[in-house]
Amino acid sequence: MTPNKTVKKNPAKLAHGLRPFVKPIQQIRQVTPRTKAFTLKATNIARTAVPGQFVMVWIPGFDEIPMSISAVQNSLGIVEFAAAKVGEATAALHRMKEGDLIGLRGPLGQGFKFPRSIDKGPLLCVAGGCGSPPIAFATEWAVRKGHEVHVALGATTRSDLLFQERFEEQAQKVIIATDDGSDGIQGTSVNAAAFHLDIDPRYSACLACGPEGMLTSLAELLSNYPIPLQVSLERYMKCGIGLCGHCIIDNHGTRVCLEGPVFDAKILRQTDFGQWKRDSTGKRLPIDASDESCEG
Amino acid sequence: MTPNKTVKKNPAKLAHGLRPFVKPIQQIRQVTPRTKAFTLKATNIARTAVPGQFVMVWIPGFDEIPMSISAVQNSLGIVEFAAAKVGEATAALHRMKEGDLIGLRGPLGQGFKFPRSIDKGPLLCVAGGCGSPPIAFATEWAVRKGHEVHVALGATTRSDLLFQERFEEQAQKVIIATDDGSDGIQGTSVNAAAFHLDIDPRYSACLACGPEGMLTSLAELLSNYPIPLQVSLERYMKCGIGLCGHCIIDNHGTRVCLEGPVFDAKILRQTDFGQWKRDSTGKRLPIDASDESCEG
Amino acid sequence: MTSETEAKPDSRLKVKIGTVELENPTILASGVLGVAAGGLISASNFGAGAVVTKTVGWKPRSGHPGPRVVGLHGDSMMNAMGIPNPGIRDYIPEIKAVVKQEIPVIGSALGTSPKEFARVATHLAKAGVSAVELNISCPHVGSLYLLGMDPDAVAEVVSEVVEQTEKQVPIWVKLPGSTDYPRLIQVAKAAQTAGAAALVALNTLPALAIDVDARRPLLGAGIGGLSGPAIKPIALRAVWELHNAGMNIPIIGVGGILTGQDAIEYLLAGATAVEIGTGVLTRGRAIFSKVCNEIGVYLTEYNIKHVSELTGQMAKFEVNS
Amino acid sequence: MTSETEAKPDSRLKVKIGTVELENPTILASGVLGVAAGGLISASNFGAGAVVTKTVGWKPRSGHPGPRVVGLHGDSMMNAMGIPNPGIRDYIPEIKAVVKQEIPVIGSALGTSPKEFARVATHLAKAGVSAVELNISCPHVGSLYLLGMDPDAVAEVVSEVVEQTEKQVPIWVKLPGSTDYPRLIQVAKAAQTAGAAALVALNTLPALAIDVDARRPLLGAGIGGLSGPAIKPIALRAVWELHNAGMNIPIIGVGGILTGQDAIEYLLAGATAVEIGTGVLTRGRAIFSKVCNEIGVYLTEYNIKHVSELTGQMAKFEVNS
Ligand SMILES: Cc1cc2nc3c(=O)[nH]c(=O)nc-3n(C[C@H](O)[C@H](O)[C@H](O)COP(=O)(O)OP(=O)(O)OC[C@H]3O[C@@H](n4cnc5c(N)ncnc54)[C@H](O)[C@@H]3O)c2cc1C
Ligand SMILES: Cc1cc2nc3c(=O)[nH]c(=O)nc-3n(C[C@H](O)[C@H](O)[C@H](O)COP(=O)(O)OP(=O)(O)OC[C@H]3O[C@@H](n4cnc5c(N)ncnc54)[C@H](O)[C@@H]3O)c2cc1C
Ligand SMILES: Cc1cc2nc3c(=O)[nH]c(=O)nc-3n(C[C@H](O)[C@H](O)[C@H](O)COP(=O)(O)O)c2cc1C
Ligand SMILES: Cc1cc2nc3c(=O)[nH]c(=O)nc-3n(C[C@H](O)[C@H](O)[C@H](O)COP(=O)(O)O)c2cc1C
Ligand code: FES
Ligand code: FES
Repeated sequence: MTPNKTVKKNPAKLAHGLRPFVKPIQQIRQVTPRTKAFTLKATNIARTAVPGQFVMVWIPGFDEIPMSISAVQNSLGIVEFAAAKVGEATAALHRMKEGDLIGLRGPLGQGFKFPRSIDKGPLLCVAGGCGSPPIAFATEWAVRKGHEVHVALGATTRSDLLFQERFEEQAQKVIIATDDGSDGIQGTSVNAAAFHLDIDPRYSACLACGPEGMLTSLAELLSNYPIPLQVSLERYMKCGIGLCGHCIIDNHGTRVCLEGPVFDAKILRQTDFGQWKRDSTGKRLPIDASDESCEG
Repeated sequence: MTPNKTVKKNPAKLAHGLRPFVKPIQQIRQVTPRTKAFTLKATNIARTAVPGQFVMVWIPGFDEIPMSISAVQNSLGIVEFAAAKVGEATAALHRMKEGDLIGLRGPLGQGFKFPRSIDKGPLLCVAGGCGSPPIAFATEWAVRKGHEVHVALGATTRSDLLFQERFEEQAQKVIIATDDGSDGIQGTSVNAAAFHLDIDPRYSACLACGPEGMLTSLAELLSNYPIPLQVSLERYMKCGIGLCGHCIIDNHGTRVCLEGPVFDAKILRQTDFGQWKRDSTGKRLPIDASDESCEG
Repeated sequence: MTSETEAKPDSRLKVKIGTVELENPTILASGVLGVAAGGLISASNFGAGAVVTKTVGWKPRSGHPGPRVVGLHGDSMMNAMGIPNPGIRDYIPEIKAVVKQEIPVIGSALGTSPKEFARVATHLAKAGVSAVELNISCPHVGSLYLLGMDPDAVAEVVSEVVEQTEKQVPIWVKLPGSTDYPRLIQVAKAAQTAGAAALVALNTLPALAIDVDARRPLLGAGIGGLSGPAIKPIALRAVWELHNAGMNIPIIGVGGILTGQDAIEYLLAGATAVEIGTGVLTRGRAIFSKVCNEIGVYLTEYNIKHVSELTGQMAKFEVNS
Repeated sequence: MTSETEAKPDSRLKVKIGTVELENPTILASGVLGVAAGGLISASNFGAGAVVTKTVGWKPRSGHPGPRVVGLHGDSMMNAMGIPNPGIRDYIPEIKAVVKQEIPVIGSALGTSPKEFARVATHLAKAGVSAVELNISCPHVGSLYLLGMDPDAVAEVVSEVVEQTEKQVPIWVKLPGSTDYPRLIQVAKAAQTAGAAALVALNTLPALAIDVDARRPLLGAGIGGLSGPAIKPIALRAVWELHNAGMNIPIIGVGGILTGQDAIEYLLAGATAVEIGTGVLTRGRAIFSKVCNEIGVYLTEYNIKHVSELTGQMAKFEVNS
């Protein structure tokens, strides 16, 4: 029995998921009235991240919170995330200046899976409200791989449309929706997606992120089509590495931080998806479309 | 600076030198009236050991003591050492039976360096008293590599000649010496070595192990010849991995357990070689040829 | 949903901790996966003989600000979760969902007073747990750690809990991660006298890690609890000290178990069963079935009929001076 | 004889521990390489700012039977050397050979009574050491560990040593590897009041490792001392606790330092200098110059003029409850 049996590493244990890289913020851009995009040099994250993965962002003196990766510049080792100001930690983040130090731990979780072939039809990318960051990254990634990408982008109002320019630059088609009709069609990103489907439903896959109410409507819409849907979920995360169990969504112990945040919508049927979320104490709260922090 | 800089491993930190393999003794043979040879299956040691390296032998309930590797059967993963009964731990070892568990930690230290080419002349191997184990391993190794090997083997009396048969089987020439003349020439292994040199001094190298008094005489003898001499030293060892400093022999901090036990004799000139040894407390005691445990 | 290996039952591994019977001696440690019923169920599906819930108190706690975990050298880590929990009433449904599946559940309880410990324990007992584990030892909730180092205070908590739960459920006491043996043994003896049915050793050790760039502690709470292989030799020593103190009480070893070999070390030192926490990170949730399989291989190798034969079977030795 | 890198001097790294001035803050820890003068000299040649001798007592000690060392998970290890030493009189020549080379030598002393501690310290002082480090904390020499946890006993030893050495040499006190902060701080305060000039934190932690095949402790003495990365978070916490206790006394951090970053963590927590032991195994003796170079890179990166500016500069935080 001796010496100690070699322990095969769990693939889940990502080398950089356990310890933050602390780096100065390189650039801060106000991208909507409530959202700022932050870039940092974090070569190892930039090199390995795939769209849909996230980082735990340490705001020293405040908290560590999950943020989707919204872009990487692999050649420069740069990582970007975009944070909406919703509470104490994000407010502290918004007060920070270029050059201030923050920590990034990641990349964490499983990202979107892109169709192997680019010939099976275009990709439909749906971003509602604060859901744009991973979808913007996914769109750029897919386009770079040669996919045709159609985007459905929604927000409550015109000024809240997050990464609109990036989508319009990258994607072959973009349909905008605003709740108040200030831009594009009046409605949600799901209405915009329906619009795309009406034109031509031969999509190879649909990737989506946004408020959970929006994601459930989207799943319902897509149940009429043979298009596989992947959604990126948000749950309260304490560890981000599958240890504490705070982000579990079903009786099989599926962890959003480790097996997600991107899930095949089919898998979500027997889970809390669309029904419950946990707060910071671990208490389950019903998901009510109206209390989402970023509508869309 | 974060995450923690990767620490390049010190080559000195041999993978199996830090933790014993505990295995049943496979075979015990009485090889001289005072010496028994023990074999164990320890694949990792058998695979990597070179002649001159040693193992720390754990005799559970007693002590852990250094023993030269006297042979390996690489294909079977078997390691052999030969222990003379001199004190408490070796007596306990001699009381053990086949199937009893002992621990081996190693291979430790640096072994003999063999001449790159087999054309520069034969190798002279000199074993005095209890010095046979590493020399027997070295002889077999060298012969397998195609070297011609001449052996000078000494002991106080005929029955104490350790591994005589193995030497006679393997080496091209063996000259025996006993203090009492009961076998071979009367004298020591150094006299036997002189005999070899008298016949033809064109040796590529000389490898030796035995009491330190014998090794100093040998070094003196060889100073008249252009033959590089490597000797295997014995010092009191507590850790065997270069940490505790108990086996240091000079003001440069040369550790017998890590930089040795085999040294080029030239390097030993400004050391304790032939002069001092430490006891178990670390106290320096003069080396007196007469108090060696195994004469030769 | 995952490809990790499933558990195979092995009757040689069944253990009894007092009156609590388990399929095998590996138990999911408190605070790992335990926020949700699904986490506890998954550990059982992956082979754990029992599962300990997240420590739960009377009132909800949000826990400490992040960072709450940090990885350290050699597969060790620190955490300062700060025992987030929704309070016992909102946690009961999670426990019931696990109990319903006939999984042995150990309810981990926290209180700010002996009465509160007892109230929480009573609710746990009603929910059907197989035992209650009193967390008197969390090192990043300062008041708890200090409580756990005070034999009189521990006796008071245990007595109150034993009395209020009316012996419906065995009470286990989880000892603080401390190297102070005279005291640890005093605490253990006080707990036993007050009616504890088993001792769990150890909780995480109080520790600190600093980010040299931020020049701050790497955990939001500053101080955290050290777990994983780093603490194994310390917790193993504690288990042996407790075993050696001659109390006739089952001991559950916890700290740094990654392999069957690690678990066997604890058994030999005197443990009846083991808990595993950080190992879930290193080897995945299947660590429970893996460790069980590795123990099984050892039993076969040495022709040992039952795992209980290992408990306390390390050769005796005297502590030198 | 070796190819390991040599040290480059860097004036930013000079430190003063009370009156003791060192070229850099890395010190060879007691018990590593220190049996022989050559071991101490080599550590200095490889960059150590000072060297601590093997702990030496009045009478010779053979130490514990082997195994005396065992490697553990993650570059950590345990030892139970049992403080072999030839006794002060036979050790003096080794010290003198090092002092002769103008290397700052710290003499580590052991005693079985306050008087014996003082006798050994007096001899060390006469041999020309820069400071005496009192080993009141070896965890595998049971009597010492217990002494080190007793504030009154420590005060008695320190007073006696200070008195007998007539302030010719600063007295450092090496604290036991313990997580019991209230007590550790009491011991530290007692030592300071009795005249200690610096605190060294920590010695190894009491621990156990078992071989499952032999079913015995992996060390000959049974119990051993844990060192290396495993103990860094614990010793770092101790340094911070001592610093935070508001005593105005230099602290030397020790435990698990492998890199410049590790050393900087100790400085930020409140240390003035650090000792390195097990790291010699992991990175070779050149660890001293490597750590110094790594500290130098950090100073340059953050434009810090002198290493002393780092001491205690971790952001303040409150311990949660
Ligand atoms: C995988 C993932 C990716 C995310 N990506 C983005 C993104 O790209 N851009 C963005 O703006 N936001 C993103 N979020 C949400 C973001 O983490 C929260 O908005 C943020 O944590 C709020 O922190 P706060 O202290 O400012 O707010 P608080 O006042 O603490 O809380 C406000 C709300 O934010 C949520 N929240 C707070 N802490 C956490 C936490 N630790 N984990 C999850 N949710 C939390 C809760 O729903 C809470 O009700 C993501 C969340 C997850 C889980
Ligand atoms: C590198 C090396 C290789 C060796 N190879 C062999 C070998 O192949 N065959 C063999 O019979 N012997 C060998 N020895 C010597 C062997 O280690 C000792 O004979 C043995 O340790 C004696 O232990 P004991 O308890 O029986 O005797 P003790 O009564 O403890 O001591 C008898 C003498 O043995 C020596 N000794 C004791 N302990 C140690 C120790 N830890 N390290 C070094 N010497 C010690 C001392 O000189 C002591 O005076 C070797 C020693 C070294 C250093
Ligand atoms: C993330 C995390 C959370 C923990 N939370 C708790 C807890 O709530 N209650 C408790 O008693 N112990 C808690 N612990 C301690 C573990 O139960 C266990 O005692 C400790 O981690 C040592 O075991 P390990 O080395 O196997 O992790 C926690 C440990 C970790 C790593
Ligand atoms: C082999 C070995 C021997 C030691 N001997 C002593 C000793 O004699 N006196 C002492 O005070 N500390 C001794 N120590 C403890 C170290 O000085 C140090 O406090 C401890 O190892 C922690 O530091 P590290 O993690 O850098 O090794 C020894 C440590 C080791 C590894
Ligand atoms: S956040 Fe801890 S398991 Fe997902
Ligand atoms: S025996 Fe410890 S250094 Fe050689």
